[in-house]
Amino acid sequence: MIGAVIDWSAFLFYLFAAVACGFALAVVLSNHIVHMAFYLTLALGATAGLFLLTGSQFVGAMQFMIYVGGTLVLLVFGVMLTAQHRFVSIRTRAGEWITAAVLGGALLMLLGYVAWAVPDWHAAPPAHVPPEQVESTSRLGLALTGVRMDGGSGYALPFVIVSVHLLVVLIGAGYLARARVRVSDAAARKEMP
Amino acid sequence: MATRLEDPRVVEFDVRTDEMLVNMGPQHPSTHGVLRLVLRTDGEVVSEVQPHIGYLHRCAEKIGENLTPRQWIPYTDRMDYLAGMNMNLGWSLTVEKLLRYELPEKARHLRVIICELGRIASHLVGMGAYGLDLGTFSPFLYAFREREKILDLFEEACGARLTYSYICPGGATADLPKGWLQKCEKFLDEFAPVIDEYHALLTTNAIFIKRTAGIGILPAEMAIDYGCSGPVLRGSGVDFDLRRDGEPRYTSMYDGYAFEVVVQKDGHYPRDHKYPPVPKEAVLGDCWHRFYVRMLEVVQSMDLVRQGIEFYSRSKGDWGTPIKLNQKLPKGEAYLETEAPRGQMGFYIVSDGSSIPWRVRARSSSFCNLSVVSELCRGCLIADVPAIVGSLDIVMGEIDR
Amino acid sequence: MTPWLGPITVSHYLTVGAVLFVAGVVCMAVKRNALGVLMGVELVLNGANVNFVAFGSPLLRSTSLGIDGQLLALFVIVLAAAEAAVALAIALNFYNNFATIDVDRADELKG
Amino acid sequence: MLPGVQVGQPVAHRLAYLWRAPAWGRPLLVERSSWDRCRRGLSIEGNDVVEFFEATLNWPSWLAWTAVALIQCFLLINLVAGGALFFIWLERKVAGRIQDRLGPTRVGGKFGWLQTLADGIKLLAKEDIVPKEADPFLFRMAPYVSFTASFCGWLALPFADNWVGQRLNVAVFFIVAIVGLEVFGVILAGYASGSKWSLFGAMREAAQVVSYEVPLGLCIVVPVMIAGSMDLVTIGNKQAGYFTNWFIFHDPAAFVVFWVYFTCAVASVNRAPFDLAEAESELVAGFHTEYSGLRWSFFFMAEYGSMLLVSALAAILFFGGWHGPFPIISQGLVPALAAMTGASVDSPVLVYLANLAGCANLIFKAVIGVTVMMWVRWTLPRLRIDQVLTTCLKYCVPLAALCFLAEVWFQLYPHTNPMPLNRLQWGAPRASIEVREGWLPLSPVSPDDVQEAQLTHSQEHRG
Repeated sequence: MIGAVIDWSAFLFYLFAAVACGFALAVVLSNHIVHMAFYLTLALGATAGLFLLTGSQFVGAMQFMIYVGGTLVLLVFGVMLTAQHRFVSIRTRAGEWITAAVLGGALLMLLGYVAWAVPDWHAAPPAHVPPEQVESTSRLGLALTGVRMDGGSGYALPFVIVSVHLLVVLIGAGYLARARVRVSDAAARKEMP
Repeated sequence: MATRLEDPRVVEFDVRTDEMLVNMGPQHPSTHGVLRLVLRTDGEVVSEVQPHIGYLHRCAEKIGENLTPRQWIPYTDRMDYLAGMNMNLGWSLTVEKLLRYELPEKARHLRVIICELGRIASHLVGMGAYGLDLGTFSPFLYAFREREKILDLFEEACGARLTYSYICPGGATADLPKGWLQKCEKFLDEFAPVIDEYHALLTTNAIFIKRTAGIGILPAEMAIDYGCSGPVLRGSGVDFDLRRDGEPRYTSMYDGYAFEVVVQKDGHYPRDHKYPPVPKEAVLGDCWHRFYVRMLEVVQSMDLVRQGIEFYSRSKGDWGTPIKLNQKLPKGEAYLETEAPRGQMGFYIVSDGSSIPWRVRARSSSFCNLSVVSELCRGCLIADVPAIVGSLDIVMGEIDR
Repeated sequence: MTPWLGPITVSHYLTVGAVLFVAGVVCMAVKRNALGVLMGVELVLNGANVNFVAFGSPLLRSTSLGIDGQLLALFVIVLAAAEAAVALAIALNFYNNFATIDVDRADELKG
Repeated sequence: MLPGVQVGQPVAHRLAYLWRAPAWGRPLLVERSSWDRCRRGLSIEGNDVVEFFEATLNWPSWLAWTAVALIQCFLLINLVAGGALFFIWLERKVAGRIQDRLGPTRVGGKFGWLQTLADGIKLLAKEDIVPKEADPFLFRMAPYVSFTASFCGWLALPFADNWVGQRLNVAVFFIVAIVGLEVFGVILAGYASGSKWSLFGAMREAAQVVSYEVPLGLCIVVPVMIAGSMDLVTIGNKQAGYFTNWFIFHDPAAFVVFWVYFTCAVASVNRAPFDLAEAESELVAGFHTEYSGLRWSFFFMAEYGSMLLVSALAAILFFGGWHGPFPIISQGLVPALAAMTGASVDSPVLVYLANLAGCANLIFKAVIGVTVMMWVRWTLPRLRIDQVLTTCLKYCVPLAALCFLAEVWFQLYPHTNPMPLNRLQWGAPRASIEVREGWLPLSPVSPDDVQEAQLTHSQEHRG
C-alpha cells in the first residue's frame, strides 16, 4: 500500500536533505564563485527547512533571516565586488582535488559510521510529544535572559558575551573596510604639470 | 599637503573597485534624446563624464545655405523643437537685420505674445522632464496638460502643434484669429494656480530639495567661462538677459514691457516672496536654483503675455507682411542673438547678394550649457548625473543641428 | 529495519550534518578563492548546527538536549554572521592590497 | 547540563514577574491547538478538510493531506498571480487618475479590466532573450528565485482565524526573513545579466535591503511585544473587537512604529521613493534591464506579491487583521447570525462565514496598504542611494529602537497604575506568577512549581 510508504515528514526530510547535500556538493564541485554562492543559498535554505522539520521553528526562521538573508547577501556582495573575470573561477590543481576527495571521503565514512553507531540515536522516536515541549520560542527567549523553567542553566552570560562580541566585530569590520580618502584620478591627472 | 575631506577633488571610497566605463545613452531614458555620456565610475561615484554628441546631426546649417531664408524657417523649428516659435524668431530677426526691415508695431506685440507662450511651453517640458529625471512621473503629465493648452493656442494661430514656422522674416504668416486673445487670457487665468501645484510637487518637496540642492554647483565665473546662458547662467547668479541686455534690434521688441530679470540678488529672487523661500541647503548655481529660475521665468512670461495682449489689442496696423519666398538679400552679413528659453540663441547669415545665403550658422545655447557637464559631474554619484543634465535642460536637436 | 523506510531519527539528521560538514571541509581545503573558503566555513557551521538541532528536538528523541541544542544553534548562527562580516572585511582588504582574491598568493606577512 | 550561567531563583522570578499580564490585557480567544499534529513536524493546517476527505470520501490519509496541501498551494499561488494582475491594473488606474489620465479603458470593457491579461499574453509571446554576455544559468534562475521568495512568505500568513497555510509560532519572523530573500533574485539577475546597469541595480538592492531589514525587524517586535506572541493568528485575535483594540492605537510607540514599519516595508519591497534598484532615469531599468517576456513579468509578480504581503502583514500587526473596525467574527457576526437563523454559535457554517468575512476584511486592508504605496510612488521623487541609506540608519533605526524601548516601558508599567514607578520593585516575588499566554507555555507558575520542575528534571537526568 502506497499510503504506508508516503510519510510526509519523512518525504520532506528526504527532500530537504537531498537539496541540502546536493547543493553542498555543488558548492564544492563548482568553480564559478557566483554559482557557488547561489548553490550555498539553496543548501542553507534547505537546512532551514530541516530545522523547521525538527520543530525548531525559531532556529529555522533565524537561519533564513540571518544566514540566508544577511550573511549570504553580504557574501554575494563581496563576491560581486571582487568578481573580476580572472577571479570568477580559479582552478584547483588535480592533486589537491584527489587529496581532498580521499580525506573528505574518509571523514565522511567516519562521521557516517558515528551517526549510526549509537542505537539510541536511531531508535524509534516518541509516539506522542506534548505540544508545550515542542513549542520552544518563549523558552528560548527566557533562557537567553537567564530564566529556565526546566531547571537547566540560563544563557544570560553567553548572550551578553555574544552581544559584546558582535559589537566588537561591527567596529572591527567597519575599521577593516573603512573609508579611505583618495584624490580622484581625474583631479590627480589635472594636478600633474 | 594633507588632503582634507572637504577638498572637492577628493573622492571618498570604501572598497577599491576597478573603475568602470559606462555608456549612459545614446539610448537612455534620461539623456533627453540621443545624448551619450561616457561615465567613468568607481562604484557609484562618477569620476569623469564625457558627453558625446552628434547623434542627431542633420546638416541644418548646410541646408540653410541651399535655401532662401523663408524656406529655411521650418528647419529652425527642428533645432530646439520644444521652442520652435523662439527659433523662428531668432532667424527672422537676423534676416530682418540683414534686410534692415522695420517691423510694424502690431507684429512686434504678436511676436512677444507668441514667443513668451513658447517660453512657457518650453519651460513646462523642462520642468516636467526634470521631475522625470528625479523619478517622479506625475509632474511631467501635469506640465504636459498645461503645455497642451498652449499648443492648442498655437495650433489655432498657425495650424501646427510642434513645428510652427509661424514667425517669419517680415512678421508672421498670419494674424491671430478672432477670439484668440480671450482664449489666451483664459488660459493664463487657469494656469496661474497650477504653478502652485508644481511648487508643491517639486520645488518645495523635501526629496526634491535633497536631490537638487547643493548638487552640480556651477560658479558664476565658470558659467561665464563656458559661455553658458539662459536659466543656467542666471541660476548661477549672473544678471544677464538678452531681452534687456541684447542688441537694440532685439530689445526694442520689448520696449514698453515691464519685467525684471529673474536672478538672485541679495539672496532673493524677484517675486520669490510669493513662493516658499529658497531652502537653506540650496547653494547659488546648483540644480535647484536653475530649476527655480525656470519656474519664476514661467511667471515672468505670463506677465509679459498679459502685457503683450494689452499692447496688441491697442495697436493699429497689420501683423507684418512676410518677405517674398525668393527675396533678394543685400550683400553683407548679420548676426543676432535672442533670448531663447534655453539661453542665447544666435543666428549668423552671410549673403553674397543672391536670394540664397552664402553662409548660415547657428550658435546654440544648449551646446554651451552641455559643455559644463563634465565639470559639474566630477565626483558626483550616478544618480546625480541625470539630475545635473536635466537641470541644464538641453535639447539635442539644437546641439547637433 | 532499513533507514530508508523507518521513521526519521537523529541518525538521519546526523548523516545530513556529516555530508554538509565534509563538503565544507573539502571546500575550505581546495578552494583558492578567499570567498570560496568562507563558503566552506559556512557549510561546516551548518553541518554542526544540524546536529545540534537534531539532538535538541523532542520530536526525534525523548531524552533530547532540550532547548540547549537550539540555543547553541542560535549562537552558532549569530557568530557565523559575525565571522562572515570579519572574514569578508579581511578578504576585501586583502583584495585591496594585493589586487587578487587567491588565497594561495597570500603568503607575504606584510600588509 | 551544558555550561551556562546558573541564575538564582529570585532573578528568574523577577523576570517572570515583569512579564506578567498587564491589567488591561484582553482575554484570548479560544484557539484550536495545532500541536496534536506536532508529531509530523511541519503540521499542515486545515484538518477539517482532511477529515472531510478521509471520513466522507474515504480517501487514504496521505492522499487527503496531499490534496489539502495542493489546494492551499493552488489558492495561494492564484492569490499572488491574480493579485499581481489586479494590482498592475490598479497601479495603472491609480497612476492615471493621479495624473489626470484615464488609464486603461479598452480591453475588457469600460474600465480596461483585462488590460494586464492582454499584456501578459503579449509578454508570453515575446522572444526569450538571453544576452550574449549573460551567465545563462543564473540569468534564467533569478526571476524564479525572486518569485519563490515572495511566494513563500504567504505560506505563514493567516487570512482569518486559523485560515493559514502553515501556522508557525514564529510566523512574523519567518515572513520578514523570507521577504528579505527576494533580494537574492535581484542580485543574481543583476550579476547574471552581464550589463553594467544591472550590476549597479543589484549592488544598490543588496545594500538597501540588508540595511532596511534592521529597522524592519525592530518594528515588528513592537506588536509582537504587545501580543506576547510571534504567531500571527494569536496577534490577529488579540485585536478582536472594535478598532480601538488595534495595536496601532494601543499606545503612542505602536502608533509611531507603524509609520516606521511602513517606510521600511516600502524600502524592502523596492517601491518608490526607494526603487533604486530599477531607477529608470538613472539605471535604464536596473536589475531587469536585460529581461523581457515572461521572466520579466515574474519579477513584477514578485514585486506585487511582496507589496501585498507586507501590507497584509501590516494589517495583521497593526490594524486588527481579520477583525474589522467593528466586531465581526467573535462578538459580532457569528452571534448575530446565530440569533437570526437559530443555529448554534459553534456551527461550522457560521464560523466559516465569519472567517470568510474576516478574510475579505484582511484583504481589503492589505489592498488599501498597496494603494497607499502606489499613491506614494506616483507622488514623490526618488531618493539617492546615499540618502536612502541615511534615511535608514539616521532616522528609521533610531526611531524604531526608541519605539521599541518605549513599548517595553508601556508593557512593564500599565496605565492603570497611577504611579508606574512603584512597579519597579525588585523585592520579594509574588506568591503566584501570572504568565501571559504566548510568553510562556506554562501558565500559572508558582515558585514551588519551578522548584519541583527543576527537581524532577535533575532526577530525570540522573536516572
